[in-house]
Amino acid sequence: MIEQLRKDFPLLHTQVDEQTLCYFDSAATTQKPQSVIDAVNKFYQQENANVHRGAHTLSAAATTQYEAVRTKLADFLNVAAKEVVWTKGATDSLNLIAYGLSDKLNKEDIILISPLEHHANIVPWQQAAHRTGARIETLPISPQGILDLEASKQLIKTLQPKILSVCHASNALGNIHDVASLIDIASRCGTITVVDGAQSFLHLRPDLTALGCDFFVFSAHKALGPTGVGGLFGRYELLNDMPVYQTGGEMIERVSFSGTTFRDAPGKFEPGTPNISGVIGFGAALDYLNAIDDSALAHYEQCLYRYLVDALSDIGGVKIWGDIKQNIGVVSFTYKDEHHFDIATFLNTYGVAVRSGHHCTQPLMEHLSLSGTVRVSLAFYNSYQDIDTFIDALKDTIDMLEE
Amino acid sequence: MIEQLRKDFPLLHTQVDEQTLCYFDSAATTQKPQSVIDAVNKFYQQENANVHRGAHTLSAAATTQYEAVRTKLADFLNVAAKEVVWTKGATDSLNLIAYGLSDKLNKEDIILISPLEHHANIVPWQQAAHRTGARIETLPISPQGILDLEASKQLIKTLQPKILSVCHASNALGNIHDVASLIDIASRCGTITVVDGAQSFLHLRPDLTALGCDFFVFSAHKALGPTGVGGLFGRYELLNDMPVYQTGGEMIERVSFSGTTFRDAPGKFEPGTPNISGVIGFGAALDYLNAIDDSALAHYEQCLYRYLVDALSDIGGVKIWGDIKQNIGVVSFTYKDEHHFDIATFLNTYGVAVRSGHHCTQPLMEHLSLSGTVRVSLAFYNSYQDIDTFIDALKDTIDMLEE
Amino acid sequence: MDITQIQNRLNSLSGWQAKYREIMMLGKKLPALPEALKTPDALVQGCESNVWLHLDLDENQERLVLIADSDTRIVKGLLAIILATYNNLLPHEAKEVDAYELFEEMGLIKHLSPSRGNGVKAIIERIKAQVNAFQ
Amino acid sequence: MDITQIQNRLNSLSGWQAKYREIMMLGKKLPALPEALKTPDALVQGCESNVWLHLDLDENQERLVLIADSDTRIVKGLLAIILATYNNLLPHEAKEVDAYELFEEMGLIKHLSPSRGNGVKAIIERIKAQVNAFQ
Ligand SMILES: Cc1ncc(COP(=O)(O)O)c(C=O)c1O
Ligand SMILES: Cc1ncc(COP(=O)(O)O)c(C=O)c1O
Repeated sequence: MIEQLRKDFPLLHTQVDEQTLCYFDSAATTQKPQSVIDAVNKFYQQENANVHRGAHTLSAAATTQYEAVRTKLADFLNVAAKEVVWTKGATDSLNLIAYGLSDKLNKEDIILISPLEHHANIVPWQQAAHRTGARIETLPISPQGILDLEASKQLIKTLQPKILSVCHASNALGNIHDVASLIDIASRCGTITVVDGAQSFLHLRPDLTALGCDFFVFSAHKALGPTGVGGLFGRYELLNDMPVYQTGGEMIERVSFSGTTFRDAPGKFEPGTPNISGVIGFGAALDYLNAIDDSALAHYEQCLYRYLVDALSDIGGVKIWGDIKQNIGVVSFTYKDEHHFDIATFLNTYGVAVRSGHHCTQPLMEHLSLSGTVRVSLAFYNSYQDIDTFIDALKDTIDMLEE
Repeated sequence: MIEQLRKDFPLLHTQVDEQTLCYFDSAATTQKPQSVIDAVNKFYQQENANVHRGAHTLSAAATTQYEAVRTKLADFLNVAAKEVVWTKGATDSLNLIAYGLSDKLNKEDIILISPLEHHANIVPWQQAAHRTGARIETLPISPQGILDLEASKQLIKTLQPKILSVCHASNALGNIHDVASLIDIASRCGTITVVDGAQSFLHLRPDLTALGCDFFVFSAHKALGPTGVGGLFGRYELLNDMPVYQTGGEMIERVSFSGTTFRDAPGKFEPGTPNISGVIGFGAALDYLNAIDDSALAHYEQCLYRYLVDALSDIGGVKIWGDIKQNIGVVSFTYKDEHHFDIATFLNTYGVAVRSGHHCTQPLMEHLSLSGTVRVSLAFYNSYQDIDTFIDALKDTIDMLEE
Repeated sequence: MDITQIQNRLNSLSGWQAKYREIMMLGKKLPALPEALKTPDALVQGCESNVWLHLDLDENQERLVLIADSDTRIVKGLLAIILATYNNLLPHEAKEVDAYELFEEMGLIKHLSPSRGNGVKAIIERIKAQVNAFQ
Repeated sequence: MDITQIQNRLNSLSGWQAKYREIMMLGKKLPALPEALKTPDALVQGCESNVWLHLDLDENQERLVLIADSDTRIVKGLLAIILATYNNLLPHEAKEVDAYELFEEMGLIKHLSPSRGNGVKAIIERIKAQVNAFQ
């Protein structure tokens, strides 16, 4: 199956610096299947027009396609289409939500996040806290970087936060969080729950109704889709209740110099010309995901991950950080005191593309007393051969460093 | 020349409802040359990676390409690369600026705009006014919808506004504004000047140093580029002085729970993964524009426009709105009391794609006492034949309405 | 023309020019609503152009009477089709009718712009809601 | 090795594996900076990893003396190349040298990630600024 799927991703077959590419940076952005590339291509060649309020055929067709993807996404996430807002990406989504919920915050209130969050799920809340006087608190994690679930539940009960915002899976370490059980407790405290699904969208395909969260954010480019588009889910009542964020065309009901009125959600949050080709390309990505057996795929990803963890664990001096039991397929490691950048640079000369650094999670790195890690992030289109190549390259690199 | 250029735009050669398409909706979004489509395609097939801080070759190459387009754009606009911020589009840019300048506003201050503005250059200022207590005033225009330049200059001197924000060209009527002369007066009053270049970018290729504005905004999709990307220019001192807007990864210097510091502009305004393929596609659009003789093109567009205006003026009952002397090639018209939507719908059955409605300029329509117009917007890829087809279709439509 | 005649006529025409022309002609035959009846509560929300609709029972309090108008000719034509569908029905008969489906069958929904299609839907929803209120 | 020897050696190696290995080896030969000298004002701004640099004149107040360190081996190797370029020059000689161009000639800039390339640029800019201050 995987050999067949790999053929759908043209980039996996390119040569980089005369080496066959082993792409292990899917947590930063995934590669795209040909069908997604074709959909974008076809849009510009045959269907390109601006959406909404156009009387001509191309514009009507583009609008229909664009809105159909909203419905497709809503089905994928098991929510209603009107609860889905298109944005520029997960960062844009989190900014919109943190701004939109600020009205509900005052200086008695607590925003609870985890120390594992991506900067995109920290800084917008810091800004909201700054505006409103609310306080940010963090959930407890182990020295290894694993969320302490029981203590977290306890803390939620004790603090009764106004907002709980956590990632479904950590981009730096790959840890999967049992967000459903946190949300369960939080909801009973009247807490508004936000899930950063940037990393879980592809690997865990969450059912948001089952999760029970109030908000959920993601980026298309991390789930086989184009860059420059993402979205958010918001429980309709809460969503529609938020004040408008960005303003301009499309999102208004009526503009006049004496006063302006806005549309209902999701319209009110979508001013201006959207990323039409991006949404349509993402529609093709959802079709692609819907067409493959996701349990088989998840199983394969887990086998690949085990294989990688086992091989790495056999190398003396390598330390793997985070939770290796519940993981979306991301390995973050260090080798002795060697600098992550040196390791990544040498690996790159073997065609092995990994990421090194703080992965936009500086507070987590500080907690782990690290300047950064080397991160190997898998997707279903990786092969066992890729991992063998990586392990060989890493051994060579270590030999060189130890010379 | 034009026959040759038309070949570069695949969509112009598609059939819509079994009719040859006459695309007259370029003010809403332009069609894309094959080279732009190819650049996006090539990026996803051979170059796709996330930008910034990546040690691997693909990521480094994507970053280099992405930043090279910033420089290319800066050259195109005759400004410095660090004065260019990538955004989602003109609407996003205007929101960023209106938010960023709010700190400078108080309830004594005036924001001066024109009644011809697109909602994107009205509502964000209304929001800023709402936050700060500042007042919005408008420049004088004629009953026909033409800015009164002399009275406008006078008004600037009288009001001494804190901010002046006007469009370089009107999307609803096509009027070109002599923004340079307004800016000249405004600058001497210490006014911060913002130019909405969404419509002028392609047709007028403004030299921002010559214009002398403090800020300038545009959308790539209205200038041969992909959807979901745009930008702004800001005079560096003013730009860097603005507070951060959206927050997240990339735009930070250091994040910690005790406090976060931000990068300098343009970095501080670009959180999260940008629309990488969009920027790279837009780079190809700039290459395309740079490769053609723009004065010949501008001349052709003007001839086309004259031909259209002359033909329309010959039809009894047709009224053309706005300035037909200084115009980027947009004709907004009404026919007697007929509804714009009926006319546009009939034209569409002839393959003629026009826009009808208020064009996101409700205050202007109110001023003109219209519910909307039919808008024919030209680009250099339109032909005389397109216009003949339109005129014939319009005559048939009128016959039908008069039956 | 009753709704079957309208349907047959529209289906017999080839090309959207002819169809829209016919729709417009249907609108022309619909009498204009007196200005006094163009009240805010008669305005149907969710349409791009103005649509006014009144629905009531006849003097015997039996059958549906609909009158409607729009400022665009084509929408007025679409209203004529909707009125031909519902006028003179008994409320329980009207409940069985799905005018939207009828529009879809004629291929009109696919060809209308999505916002126009939503407008048609809004009109039909309003009729349905009022019909339900009668019972 | 002086800078010409380094250049020849790097150019003679084929493949980036060998080149980076060589760069790292150059770094290994550079003595570590004592912790006491890793002061905040010695830190070069604009580098992704930590780079400390001291530049001074020798005891005769004539020729340049540079010492530097980094927490990454490869950057330390790049520093070794920069130091080999500038060390022992007279200030007016140093003004004629463009180490960045040298890196470009060796194809290193093209291969470094852009942020790394900017780091190299920042180091060289700092040296140039200090050299200018000597005159
Ligand atoms: C003059 C003007 N300003 C702003 C905009 C908003 O551009 P966008 O929808 O690409 O954000 C438009 C586009 O319609 C425009 O014509
Ligand atoms: C967990 C997490 N949240 C948020 C983001 C931000 O996503 P984007 O950069 O696409 O806005 C990322 C991407 O790195 C992520 O991994």
